[in-house]
Amino acid sequence: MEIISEGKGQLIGWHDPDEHRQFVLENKSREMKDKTMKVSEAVSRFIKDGDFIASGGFGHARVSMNVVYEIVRQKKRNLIMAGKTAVHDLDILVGNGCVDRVEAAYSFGYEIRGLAPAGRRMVESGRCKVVAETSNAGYQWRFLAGMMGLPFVPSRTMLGTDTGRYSSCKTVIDPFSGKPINLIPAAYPDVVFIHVHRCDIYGNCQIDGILVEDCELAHCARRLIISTEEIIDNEVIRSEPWRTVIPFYLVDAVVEQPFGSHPCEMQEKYFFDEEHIAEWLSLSKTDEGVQKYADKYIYGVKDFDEYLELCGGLKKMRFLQERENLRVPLITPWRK
Amino acid sequence: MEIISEGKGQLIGWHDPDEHRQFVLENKSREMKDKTMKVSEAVSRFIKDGDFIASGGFGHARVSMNVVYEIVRQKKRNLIMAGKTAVHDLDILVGNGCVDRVEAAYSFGYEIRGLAPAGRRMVESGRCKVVAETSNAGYQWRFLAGMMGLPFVPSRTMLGTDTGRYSSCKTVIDPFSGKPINLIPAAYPDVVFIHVHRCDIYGNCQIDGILVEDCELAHCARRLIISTEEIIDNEVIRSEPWRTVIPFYLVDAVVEQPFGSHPCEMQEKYFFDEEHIAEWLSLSKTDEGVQKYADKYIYGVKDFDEYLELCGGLKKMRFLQERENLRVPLITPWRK
Amino acid sequence: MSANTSANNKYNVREFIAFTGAKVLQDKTSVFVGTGLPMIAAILAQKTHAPQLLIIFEAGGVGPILPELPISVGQGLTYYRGVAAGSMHNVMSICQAGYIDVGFLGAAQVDMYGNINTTCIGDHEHPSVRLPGSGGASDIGSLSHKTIIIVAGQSRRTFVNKLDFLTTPGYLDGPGARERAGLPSRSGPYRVITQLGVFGFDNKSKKMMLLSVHPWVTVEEIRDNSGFDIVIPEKYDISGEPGEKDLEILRTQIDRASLIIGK
Amino acid sequence: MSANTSANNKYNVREFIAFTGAKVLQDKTSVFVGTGLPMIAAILAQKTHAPQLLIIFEAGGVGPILPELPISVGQGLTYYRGVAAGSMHNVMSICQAGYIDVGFLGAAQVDMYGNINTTCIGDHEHPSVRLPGSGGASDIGSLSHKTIIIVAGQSRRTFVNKLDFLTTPGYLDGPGARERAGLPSRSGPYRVITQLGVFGFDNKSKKMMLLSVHPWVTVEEIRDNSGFDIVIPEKYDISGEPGEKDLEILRTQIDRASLIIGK
Repeated sequence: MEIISEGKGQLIGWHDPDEHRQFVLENKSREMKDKTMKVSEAVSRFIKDGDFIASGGFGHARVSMNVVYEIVRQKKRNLIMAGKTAVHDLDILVGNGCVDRVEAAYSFGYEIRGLAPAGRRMVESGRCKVVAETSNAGYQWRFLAGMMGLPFVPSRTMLGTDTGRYSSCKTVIDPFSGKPINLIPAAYPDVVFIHVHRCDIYGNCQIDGILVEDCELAHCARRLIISTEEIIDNEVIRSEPWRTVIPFYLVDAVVEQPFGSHPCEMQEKYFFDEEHIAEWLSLSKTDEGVQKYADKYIYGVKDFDEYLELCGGLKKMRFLQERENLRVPLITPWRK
Repeated sequence: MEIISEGKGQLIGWHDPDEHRQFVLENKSREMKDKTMKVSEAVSRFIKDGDFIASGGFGHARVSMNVVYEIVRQKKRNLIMAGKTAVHDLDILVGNGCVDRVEAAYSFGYEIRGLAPAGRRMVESGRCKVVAETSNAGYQWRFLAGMMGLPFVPSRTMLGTDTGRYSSCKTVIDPFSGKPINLIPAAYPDVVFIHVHRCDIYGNCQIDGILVEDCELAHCARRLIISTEEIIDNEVIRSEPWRTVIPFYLVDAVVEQPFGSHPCEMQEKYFFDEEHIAEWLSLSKTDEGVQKYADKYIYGVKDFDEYLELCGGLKKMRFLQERENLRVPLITPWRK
Repeated sequence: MSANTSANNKYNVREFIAFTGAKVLQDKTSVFVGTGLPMIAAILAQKTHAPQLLIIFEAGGVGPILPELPISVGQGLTYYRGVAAGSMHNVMSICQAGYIDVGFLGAAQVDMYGNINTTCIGDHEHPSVRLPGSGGASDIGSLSHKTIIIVAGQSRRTFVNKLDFLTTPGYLDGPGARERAGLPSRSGPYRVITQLGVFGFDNKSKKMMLLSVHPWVTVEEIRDNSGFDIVIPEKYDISGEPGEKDLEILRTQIDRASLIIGK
Repeated sequence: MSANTSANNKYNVREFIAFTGAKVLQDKTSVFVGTGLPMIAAILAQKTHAPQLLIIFEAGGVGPILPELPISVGQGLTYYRGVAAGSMHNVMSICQAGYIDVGFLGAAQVDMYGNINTTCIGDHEHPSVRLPGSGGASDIGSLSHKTIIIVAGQSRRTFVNKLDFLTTPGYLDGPGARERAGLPSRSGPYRVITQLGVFGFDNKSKKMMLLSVHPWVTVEEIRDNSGFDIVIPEKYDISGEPGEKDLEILRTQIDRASLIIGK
């Protein structure tokens, strides 16, 4: 298989498919056992310094912020993170010094809100390295290849671009069409955390609305932490098994945390807490501000429930629910 | 890309991805328009003699038998069919002389009921050719590659086997692992027909239970005929858009046909009509019997509703519903 | 003794095969199941010693609690009270990624390396018997960690020296051949169960090897009913017999119509 | 004139850009939409002349009827009353297979061939400004049949002779380059819309070419605000102006918080 060009980005999270199969055989249990635990236990048991991590959802929509804050609380270090549209999840982790390397598809930005002060500063000052570039479809298909237990999947994206030249892809001639095709390497993250609408104690999960790439991501993960708005009975899962997006045998830990995506959106349930995001975007303009934020909202509280109280408690959560249902107008306190 | 071995099966339904994109651009409408029509119109407009066709579901579970019988009624000829677990759908079409070439993953069999007398006889007498072999995952991934607009997807199946040697796959050395890997070519069938639980007049479809490979198959189809147990309002689709498995822009025709999978199963709705299948399996032991069956159940009725009456009408359909819900025991009249 | 007669007055050979297949399956493991006797065996295992047997069907059914024998691996029953009802892409992907401990298949012909033919008897272009082909078998036999194969009627016609068509890979032509072909390493056939005995594979030569003979069978019968030399070790077992409870479950719950076990 | 001031007392330049972007979108076509002004333009088109505009978002939202501007291309609103809410795999696949007529993107830098940079300003290893990267843009610009690009602040800093980083492919380095690289044939940039004018691409050279100037802009301003030579044909148009209804919809329905259009 002649390689006509090859990206110079670092190939992170790739394993020989046979090696991955052996990992699955030895480490992923087929037993239906109660996997519920506190977020502190899930993070301390499954995330090690230096791991390659990936967050479900879409950066600031349906993300497991309760796991993200716990990673900061436990002062994990030297993590590599998938910038697979990473937004608030990544920014908190980069800003607080947990993640120091990123493979970037979309990173260091807040979409319409603008660029991320913390993430940008860390990259521009050299404290966080971008070790490879890719695109959103590129990452999606890295996860698809991992889900399929393959070394790569082909695609027609990133060809001819610097994105491709800084990626970990290899371009070859397709033997069917005779045209160049881009081979996207599989990704098998060490740990993935995904926030879902509901699951049972074994980890059989349902998600309402768009899935983004969470089906593929759950499958390619070596360790998978699920946080959930709600734990439901296994019989509910079994009554409509076609609603199961993530089956239990992929799951290592189940953490129940209502409003666990706050201050990010949880589709169908609650909107972004724009006031809180604005506070972060303002404070995170300096290292001192980041520390102040962490002291107040992470180190200063004993758990995520206490954090939610600090953010405005039930009254705020009700407002965010109303906003998700478009019953109150958008507020944008982060505007300059 | 050095090819280390290459299957000698005929490469059917493959197109250069650029050529397929152009077909999609010119022929697949993005307009939400009423696509409901009679099955006779759908078959006469979209299926031409010589086409490569594929049937949704699983051969005798959730298959569009109303389209299959109409193809026989209109005496389509020289069709190639995907034997992607093809059972009663294929057997009726091969037995009646519509399909004369098959790419076989699972074909000419009725699972637990045994081999298919008609299909076997047609192959063994040379009237139907097996132009290529593949496996079920092989076909599934041919459709996945088509859905993705790719020339191929890699896989680790069929390597080292005659299945592979009689397939249309090419084996190369994977540049990431250095190990051999099997490239499965995309399939873009000329016409696909899929039976669903419900859809709107535009073709937005919901399916309960397992999908088999119908999401991928709907996407790689050049023309797609949907038959449905029921037509629902577009607002129902829009109220839970995550239930949509096949979106309208893939669909060319919508045919409403309750019990449209008879005598095959429709998961969650009605069971196999084992009496009817037994009658076919008995009659189809000879060419004359096939003719007798067609005269009675296809040419002798004006449409599928009249066929259903002939098969036992409402009373029989109620029994099949009871059986699907396991309220009555299995009967096996086809047993020797 | 033919496969269609009773082994004795307690059970027939098909019931014995189903029981023997069930015993090989361990609780809290995953099994990818093909049509027929493998299904019966998996359901029996789930209803007896392996209540947490994770049964997977190729059309997308995952983790059903099966009340009775399905007619098809693609019908609604295959996800009855299941934990997921997905797609073939899902289940074939997890198989390729290493989530399937055991693939469980039937076979028309098998050779000494556990390769299987379910495609045709005679020449491929002009077969004397056209069989259905691979179905999911070539995938399951390629991608599961281990494969268990049931051949209900062992004879010189079914245990052959050379397959008419190699549909599903066993150890191909011997040690290292799977890996050389690109198949997943450390995978391959694990057990072959027939109406005469249970076989494994010699670790070094990858050739089929007797593990146990059924109570009413002699080693000579096993040799006589094979077209290739089966490795016969000095020590082998007598296969265990089903209990009354097993037979009752088989007859009154799983296959009430005596569709498979009474054939 | 800067991008942040009003064009006149009827509308500001961002409203004009949104309107101009909307006009390019045709009813009963599919558009893959990025964050910001492209979203606003697509919603305006859907609320005016293109009620059947099929809007697709990269996180899986398909065919929404959008009541207002989403903050993110991945939030719940992106499938509001949609026809499907799937996955990124679904929508990127249909894009690669040719189902997307138009990809609609914003850009930080663009060059004469319509290549886009959204990755970094300065050197990649030591950037002076780190931007978010491709997101879905490189995919959308590769795989859609046509691409429309909005650059809200055309200047010598944004219309550059050489990009700091080529994130998303336009015509790369000229005619035939996309095909040679393996990108889908007959695809590529179609329009670039800025606060000064609307541009297309010369069929032969694939270089950016003026199509129309906005009513308050001169060709000299367009030349002065570009780091490369824009092809100026003998004949070009004056861009059409939004009507009162367009402006009312933009201000009172789509972007009530004046988040994008009032910036």
